[in-house]
Amino acid sequence: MIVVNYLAAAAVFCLGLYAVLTRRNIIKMVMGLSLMEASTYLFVVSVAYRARSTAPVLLNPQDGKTPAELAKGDVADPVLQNFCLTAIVIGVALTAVFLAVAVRVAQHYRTLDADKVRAMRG
Amino acid sequence: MTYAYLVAAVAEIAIAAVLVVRLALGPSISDRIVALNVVSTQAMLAVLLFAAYADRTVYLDVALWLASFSYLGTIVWSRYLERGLL
Amino acid sequence: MRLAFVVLLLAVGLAFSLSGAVGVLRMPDVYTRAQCATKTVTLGTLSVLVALVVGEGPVSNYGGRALIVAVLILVMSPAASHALLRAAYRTGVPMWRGSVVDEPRRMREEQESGR
Amino acid sequence: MSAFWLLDFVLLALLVASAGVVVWLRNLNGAVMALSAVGVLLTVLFVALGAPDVAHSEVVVGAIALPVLYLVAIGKARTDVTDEEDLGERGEGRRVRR
Repeated sequence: MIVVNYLAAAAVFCLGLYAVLTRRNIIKMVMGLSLMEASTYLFVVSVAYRARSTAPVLLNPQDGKTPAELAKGDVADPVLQNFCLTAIVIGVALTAVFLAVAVRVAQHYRTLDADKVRAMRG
Repeated sequence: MTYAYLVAAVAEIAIAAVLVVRLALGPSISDRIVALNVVSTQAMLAVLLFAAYADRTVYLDVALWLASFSYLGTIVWSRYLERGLL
Repeated sequence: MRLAFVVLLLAVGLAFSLSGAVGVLRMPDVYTRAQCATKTVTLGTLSVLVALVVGEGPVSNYGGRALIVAVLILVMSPAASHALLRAAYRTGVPMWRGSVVDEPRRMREEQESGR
Repeated sequence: MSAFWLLDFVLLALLVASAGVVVWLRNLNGAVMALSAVGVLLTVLFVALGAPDVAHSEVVVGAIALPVLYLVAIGKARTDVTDEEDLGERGEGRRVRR
């Protein structure tokens, strides 16, 4: 059943790649890159999930419960979730850098069209 | 009772599918912001119901953040519409 | 007995949410859409939150958090909707053809004709 | 197939649909709104897959911070790009001068 998550992640990745390859607007290309990042997060968290597992946060259980009762047998893989957390933080910085480059292109060439920018470059 | 919560969460997300249509074909940006606001509210309800189903209190904070940030985002975007963000 | 109450409240909330979503999809302009989104979805949300309070008890973690979210929605939702619609009116989003009342325009025209 | 997988599948279908809307829309502001919807749906999906901490950062980053970054970039580019066709804003209700 978790295979469907992998397929959906692949579909979102392909949509982002399509946007990057075919759109002419530079900000739309950056949106495609954001979609590819989002598909990566989905894939990593789906790999971390095991069947009927719960969150790997077992500290401070509520009254009358032990950590083993909270886990109910299995927890998801915390290492991959931490990878995903780091990837989200790096991804927003990466998007900010790309958007800064796009704004500089718009200020310098007075257009956001990638083809026109290439033509003006010569 | 917990299974009823899960079914209700599925139904809330299925209602959000109607709003994604309005998000896709809304003629002006205000329509899209309205639809996005309702999608956030439905997602918050789904998180709350899923937390009650899974019997984990850790999930509840996500619902609180989602609710407060969705309305904050609406106010920010209306300010962007009215005066420009900078 | 409590299960019956919870299921009833969940069903009412889902029905109101569905009607609000259909209204957002089918209404003719942005102002009526936002009216559907604010009133109907707020009522649906509150029904579901009351169902959580009834089902889990008001002093449990879930019920308490549901009460916090309910207060937040009751305070923030009209404010956000008002700000959004004022911005939409000022940026010139058109009204539906059949709408009959446009108070700011009427007041502006009265001011201009009186001067 | 339990109801949990039903929740998972509905969320995945909405996620792919919202991503398609991001690619399909020509209007840049509308595409930003669809990107925010992708962030919100991804948050619910992370909660369902048992990763509440990742969902915390995703709701802040994907639903608020990233659209605000995009809107600032579009607003700054709008002052320089005179061709409105370029920003995909031909059918929009433009700002009323008063």
